[in-house]
Amino acid sequence: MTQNNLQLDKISKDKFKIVGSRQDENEKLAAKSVSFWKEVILRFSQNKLAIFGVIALIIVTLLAIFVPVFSPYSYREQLGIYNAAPSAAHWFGTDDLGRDIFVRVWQGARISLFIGITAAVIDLIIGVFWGSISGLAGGRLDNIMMRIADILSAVPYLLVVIILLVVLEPGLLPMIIALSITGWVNMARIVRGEVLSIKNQEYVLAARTLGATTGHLIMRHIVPNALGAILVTMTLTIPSAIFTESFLSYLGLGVPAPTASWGTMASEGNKALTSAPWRLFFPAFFISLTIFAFNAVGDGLRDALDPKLRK
Amino acid sequence: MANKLLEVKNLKQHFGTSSNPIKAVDGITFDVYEGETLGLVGESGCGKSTTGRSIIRLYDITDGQILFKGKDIHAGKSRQELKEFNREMQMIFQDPYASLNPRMTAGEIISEGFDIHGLYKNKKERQEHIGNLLEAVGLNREHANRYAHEFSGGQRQRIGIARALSLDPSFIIADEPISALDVSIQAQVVNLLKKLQKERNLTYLFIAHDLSMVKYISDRIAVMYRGRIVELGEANEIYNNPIHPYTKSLLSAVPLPDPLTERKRTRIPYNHEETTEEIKVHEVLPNHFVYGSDSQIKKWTK
Amino acid sequence: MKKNKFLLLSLLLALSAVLAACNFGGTEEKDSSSSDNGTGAKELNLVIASEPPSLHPQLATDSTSNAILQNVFEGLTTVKDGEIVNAAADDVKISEDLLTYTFTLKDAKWSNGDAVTAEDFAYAWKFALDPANASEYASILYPIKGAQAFNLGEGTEEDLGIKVIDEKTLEVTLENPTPYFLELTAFKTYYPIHKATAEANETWYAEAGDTYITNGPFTLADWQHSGSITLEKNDSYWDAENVALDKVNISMVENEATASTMFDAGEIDFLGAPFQTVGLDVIDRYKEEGILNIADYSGIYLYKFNTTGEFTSNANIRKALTLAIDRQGLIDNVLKGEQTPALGMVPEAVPGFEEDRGYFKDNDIEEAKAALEAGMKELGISDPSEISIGLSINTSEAHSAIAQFIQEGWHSNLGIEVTIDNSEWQVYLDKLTNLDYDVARMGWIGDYNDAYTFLEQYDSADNGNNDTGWENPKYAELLKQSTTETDADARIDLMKQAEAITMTEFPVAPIYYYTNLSVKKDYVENMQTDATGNIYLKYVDINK
Amino acid sequence: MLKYILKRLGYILIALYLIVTATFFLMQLAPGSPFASERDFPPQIEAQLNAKYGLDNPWYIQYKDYLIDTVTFDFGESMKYKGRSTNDMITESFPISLTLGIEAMLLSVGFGILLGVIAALYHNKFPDYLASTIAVLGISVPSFILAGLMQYFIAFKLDLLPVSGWKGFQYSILPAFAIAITHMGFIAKLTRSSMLEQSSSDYVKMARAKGLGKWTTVFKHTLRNALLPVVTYLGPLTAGVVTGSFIIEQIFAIPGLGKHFVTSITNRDYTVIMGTTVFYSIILLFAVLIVDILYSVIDPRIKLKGAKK
Amino acid sequence: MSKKLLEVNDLKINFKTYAGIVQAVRGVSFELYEGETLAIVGESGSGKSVTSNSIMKLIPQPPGIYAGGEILFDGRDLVPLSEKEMAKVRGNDIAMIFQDPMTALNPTMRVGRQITEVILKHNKNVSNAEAKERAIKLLDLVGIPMPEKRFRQFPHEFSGGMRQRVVIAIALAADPKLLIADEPTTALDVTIQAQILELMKDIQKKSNTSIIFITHDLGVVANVADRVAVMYAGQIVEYGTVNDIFYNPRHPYTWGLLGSMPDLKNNVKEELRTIPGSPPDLIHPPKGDAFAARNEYAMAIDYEQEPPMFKISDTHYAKTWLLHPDAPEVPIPDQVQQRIDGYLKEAEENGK
Repeated sequence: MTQNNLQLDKISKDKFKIVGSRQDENEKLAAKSVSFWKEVILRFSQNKLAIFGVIALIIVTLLAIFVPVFSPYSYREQLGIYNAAPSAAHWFGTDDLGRDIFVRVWQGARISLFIGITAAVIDLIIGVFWGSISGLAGGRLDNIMMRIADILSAVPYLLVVIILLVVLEPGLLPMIIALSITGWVNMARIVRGEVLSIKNQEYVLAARTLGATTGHLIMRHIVPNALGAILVTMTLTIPSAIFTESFLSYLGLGVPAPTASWGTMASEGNKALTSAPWRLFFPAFFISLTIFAFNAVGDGLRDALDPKLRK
Repeated sequence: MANKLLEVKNLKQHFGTSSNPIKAVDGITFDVYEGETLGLVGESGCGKSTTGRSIIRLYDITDGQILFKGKDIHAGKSRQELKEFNREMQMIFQDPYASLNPRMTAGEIISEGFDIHGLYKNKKERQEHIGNLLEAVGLNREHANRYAHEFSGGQRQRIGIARALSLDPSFIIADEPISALDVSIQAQVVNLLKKLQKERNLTYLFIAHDLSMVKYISDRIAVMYRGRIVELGEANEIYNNPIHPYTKSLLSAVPLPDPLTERKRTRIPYNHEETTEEIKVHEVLPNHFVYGSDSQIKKWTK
Repeated sequence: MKKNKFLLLSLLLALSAVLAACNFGGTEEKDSSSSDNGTGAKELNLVIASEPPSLHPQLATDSTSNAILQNVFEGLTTVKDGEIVNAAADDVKISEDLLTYTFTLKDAKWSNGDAVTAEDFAYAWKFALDPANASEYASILYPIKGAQAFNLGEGTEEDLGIKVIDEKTLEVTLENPTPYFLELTAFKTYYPIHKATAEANETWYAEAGDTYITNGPFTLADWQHSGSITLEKNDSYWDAENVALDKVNISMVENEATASTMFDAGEIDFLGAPFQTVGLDVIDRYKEEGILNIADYSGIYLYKFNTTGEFTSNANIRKALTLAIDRQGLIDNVLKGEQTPALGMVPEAVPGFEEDRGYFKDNDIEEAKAALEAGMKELGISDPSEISIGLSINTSEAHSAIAQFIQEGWHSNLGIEVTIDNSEWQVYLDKLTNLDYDVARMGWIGDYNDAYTFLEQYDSADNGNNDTGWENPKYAELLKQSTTETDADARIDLMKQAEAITMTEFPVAPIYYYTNLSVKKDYVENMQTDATGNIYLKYVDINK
Repeated sequence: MLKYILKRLGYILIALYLIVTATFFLMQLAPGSPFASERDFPPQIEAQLNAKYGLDNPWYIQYKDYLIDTVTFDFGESMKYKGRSTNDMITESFPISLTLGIEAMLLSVGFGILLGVIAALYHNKFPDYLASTIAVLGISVPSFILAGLMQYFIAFKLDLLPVSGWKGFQYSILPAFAIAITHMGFIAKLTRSSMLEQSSSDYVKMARAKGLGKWTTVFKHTLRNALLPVVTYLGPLTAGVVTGSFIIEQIFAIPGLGKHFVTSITNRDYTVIMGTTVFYSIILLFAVLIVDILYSVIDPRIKLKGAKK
Repeated sequence: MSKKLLEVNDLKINFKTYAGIVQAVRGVSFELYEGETLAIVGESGSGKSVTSNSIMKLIPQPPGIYAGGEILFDGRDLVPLSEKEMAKVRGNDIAMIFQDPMTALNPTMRVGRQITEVILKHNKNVSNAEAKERAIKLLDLVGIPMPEKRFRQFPHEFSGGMRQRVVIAIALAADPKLLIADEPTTALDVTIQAQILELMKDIQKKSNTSIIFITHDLGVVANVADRVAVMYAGQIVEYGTVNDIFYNPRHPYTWGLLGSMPDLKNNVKEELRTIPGSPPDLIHPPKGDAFAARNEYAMAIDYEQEPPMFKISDTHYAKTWLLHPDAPEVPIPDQVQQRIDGYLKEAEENGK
């Protein structure tokens, strides 16, 4: 260990006057104030795949809203041009009944997204209700509620959905009911897990020592902190509902004609693979794109919420 | 001696099933006097945090009685009385990261107490109050709008202290408030606690495993082992004249920043000895209590 | 040890994989080896759409089962090139009053070598009629005297007009003269079964094997349920020397698209009813390739009207709806199978009905609008948009496409709001029976190639196959006369008169007469679906 | 352990009872009759048929008979397929579905883990992006679309594998792959994040500090722990493979149980519906139980006790 | 003097993060002799763990970057070594004990395997049975009762202290020349900590292993160290023998550290000395002396120019401008001095 060979003598003696610490800087914080959600958004926005997902979803949603409104054709209008390949007039071609696939794809997007989102929202409502009550109550009630959820989740999901759809007869509402009948269990489990871990966090204990009511705990502490996990679960429920809907469409249990969902279009298009591949390609592409996008957003959100996983 | 602020009588706190109970706290008795700091030390799992949480009603106790200002705090109470109680007794938590809600700003955290209790007339008063508390713990008023994660560990702990002070309590349970902090920050917090005690006439129950700091901050010390208080006495007395072998062992293990002592240090191991005799609390010296059987006490005091 | 657990796990997995792999074993042998394997044996590869629900001639109801049955069994008569010829029967004598048929049997043998006897026929027919067996197709035996009464539990077996004169002679007495009776005897419910085996083993027909004894050109060599069926040439068959094929491999492929890909890939040699169907979406392509074969088919696709429905009870409304269907457009653009627009009740494939009877014009919008006006007046409706009609179909893409096409036509031409209601087949049939619909699709394939099969069902509202609630005493009378009329032309005339009635009152809207679409590899010869949807593999040959 | 298994068996029984009951009543409510046919037959005949299958009894008798049948595993004769017992149909078709299922599971687990490990090892490098993209694509493309595409391109255009049928190993590759693809994606994602989580853990650092090579560390330490969450996915995977077979068996014309289940529903073949539903439920419930037990075997920290946390 | 085992020269480690490049270690130099214990002491974020991890080259790259300097082990620079070459050094020449025994052991591997793994890796001609025998001996050595039985158990069946003993056994398995202990007792209770410290000293005595001991607890330092390096903001600010540091501290940061600990021996109840504020952000290290802003004795020069290492004695160096000849004389703060005096007096009394 050697002394540095600096020209120490050259320093002006004035500099060796004790000026003390800079207390003002001691309690200084970084210049900008960033809330948790802002930071999440910041981290999220650095995830290229997730941003791609968001953009894809925005575009899909906008097109689903506006194309059927502004298109010169309606989704059920038969134009007399059968199985035409994509062209300037019909961007995605026409189908076997001479309908414009472009407008049908976006009409289908409405139905598919509606099914996906509604099913996810129903899951959310029941799941949050069930999970938070179970998690907060604890003890016997928790035990009973979770056993019920256990048994429900042990019931093979698609078996029930299929049987239910048979009983209810195909349609939009029965589809949503069938999709949510056991779908909420997963959400309830996740919410309960979150509630259990949050309710023992010291900040919740602190709030309790301050005399906080259960309502206050839920609104101020549990919901804001569980929101991330709930949101992630939701973004992953939507694609699985869309997926299941298309699966059921294939089994002939989808929404009835002439309503078009992506699932019914794709399963019809599947038959035309060799003769009119565009009838399969476009709905299949947008199903896949949307599921991909939701997954990317969900994954991105999870990473953004839990930065430990990204280094 | 001053008034008894808190009396804990034969407190028991069992968890788990009734057939296989985990006896976290197994019958402890002690008093806390107004204005003093009682240190509660012990190793992890000895039940010290459970004791603190039972006192502040975070747990429903299994058995025993806790009197605060002479009133049984676990007896059935109205909402109003409970709120009253919440204002009198507060807690500072161990983990400066887990004890602050990451979704709230410092101001929101501090004001949570008086939001719940509706203790301000208007926004301005509330704002003023938050500012005062921040300053009381050595932070700036401007910090009210910052989120918890923007603060350093020491600053966070000070926010936790400000929250505890927000209802102007007379009694504060500090549950290992410094063990997660760096040495230099520990000193900041301890100094702050001492300063606040003087200014606001606070009574502390200071829970810690760090014996050196406990000794420094406490007037009296209770040593806990396996859910029981094995020794209780004046801080200096406990340090200079420990009687229970566990206390001795514990003290012998504390490293000091003194190489010469450390080189010669001999650790006293502690082996818990079971006894069939009746075990109870003995006042071996004035205000120095030791828990053990008669013969054990005799042996230890030799 | 930790390691061992993992080892155990992987062993388990591996073991189960091996075990599972054994499942392939059984059918591996000569898998899809096409018709020209080394031995020069002639093999034909086909697909059917599903597992045949029953291979019991008297219990089978559907065309898939029929496709197998008609090649392993043989009735007294059979169809060759559209003509009825004797098969198991060597000779038929018909009494003057056309009521007694005396069949003399050929010296034919069952596949186990036993002789085919008159008793085998009598046993099979009585089995079908015995109410305890609940044969769903028993009604096709009703022309036989006492059959209906016995089947409905009102008569006895002894009163049946089925008499075994001797081992090779069967005498059948009919209720009424039934000019098409010899067509019926070619039908599966009239097939014989091997009495001894059937009596010994109640479920003889559930598996291929020793109990499945046949008298047709092929035997049921193998039956992998839901998987495949293999037919092999029956060496005991009386006409075995004229059977060209040695083996027929029939896989069960439910998915139309898969089936056509299989055809494209050369895994099957023929595609078309009853051996799966040519999907709508590949018709154009096969047409372009020049391999699509289109044949007449004795069947009609029609929409039934619920004549008790709110709007459809009005004959003018029904007429309007019937006329406002662009059948030719539908055929050209959607169906693409060169079907004929149906402007009557009886397909043009039926002898005597080859010409259009000219009841109405296809897609006659003017007339339709006029009828609509009249109908609305009668119903007291001023605007067609007040009419809302449910169009019921059973779940199927083709039905759905047709329905959507017609829905759009009714909507744009007549301004009537139509909603499509699809349900599954079993549910759909319930709805029809209960008249729980406004307009409902139905296809009707003749069991035998006679107009009667297309007209008979509307003789009364109670007829189980009517499902429209419509009846007309004049119509019923005409039909009744036709059953006793012995002169063929007169009989056809009677039926045409009846048909004319339906085409003024429109209990149904005929849409198109079926055609049979098929594609085959060019080395397959003589493979053609006949007018009633049958393919007799006996005549099929392969020349590579 | 035994107590735990008994307790779980108890839950399985309850769940089974609920499933059986629910299916029974749903089927009672379901419109349509198995005997409806295009050619109407006389009501007398229909009455005969109903009597034969006990459908003329009041619902509680049917329910009682039904429960008894379930307990004795005798589901009776198919209403659609004459002369075939439900049990026979299950015994014949299940081994096929099992083969396909196991193949699909091996594929999804094998490739899923492989992709996940690659992605994690080359975190934020090209192989990671590639493997992750494959995984997400697998999740995003519905199996029936993939099946159709594979039939067209791989079987027909390239003529590599048979289009459909079930006559040998090569027939099972495409369908197994079609079923596996979604799960492969999920497993890859799961493995990747689990691997990443484990790689940053202390014991992996410790393993490196021991001087173990990169691959030894990955296989002996990281992977084993990272695979624990994958084991928990085996339960849902089983369910997914089973339900995946509903469609895939139909597309590829495989005479498996999934195909039976779907056709039995459209046929209203009550005996077969009930039989297959019960059978599937038992399989899935036990699959979950086995996975839980397996998990406790693999993860020494978990000791099966009376309750699951 | 014994042989120099390790020499670290001007080591610089950076980390790439989203916020920018963190200069975690900014030119650290120290040396270590055979059989000697060097304690690196500092607060969290001071770079002490990064330094110790970097010697083993356990810094994940990326995001870690070796930005400069060398690590000479037995005269060989470790920095340029490949992962493969390092694998031969790790566990064999240099072993490490981690902070948290609860997470440092593989939860799904039996304890025995985790030990034999190292033995087998670094000794090619040892059989499984021999390795097992040695592992059991090691378990015995680190004071685990019933080592044969324990050998077959899983980590979760061990208490925290016992696990740390296992970790030590693993570290010792290949007879390393250098043992790096990264806060090995921080997660443990004080009585267990004392046991572990005793164990480590015992082992060192027996095997003449050199130890680098990372800790933030000055008491522990006093107990184990021969030499001490005090780190602050990625740099060593004071370096010397244990007596130098505890009885003649020269850096104001060291004063702060010592002063912020309550004195158990002397019953003073006056306010603790504190170091105000918090450590600097190492993405943008401050100009001049990193400690200046928290230093009540900071001079103008501290805010402008980084101080060099001033030599106080042959063994004692400190990085503060206060040691510059032109700097005003600043004595050790009273409170710290009093405590030192007390300690020395007591030692003198006891020595008599």
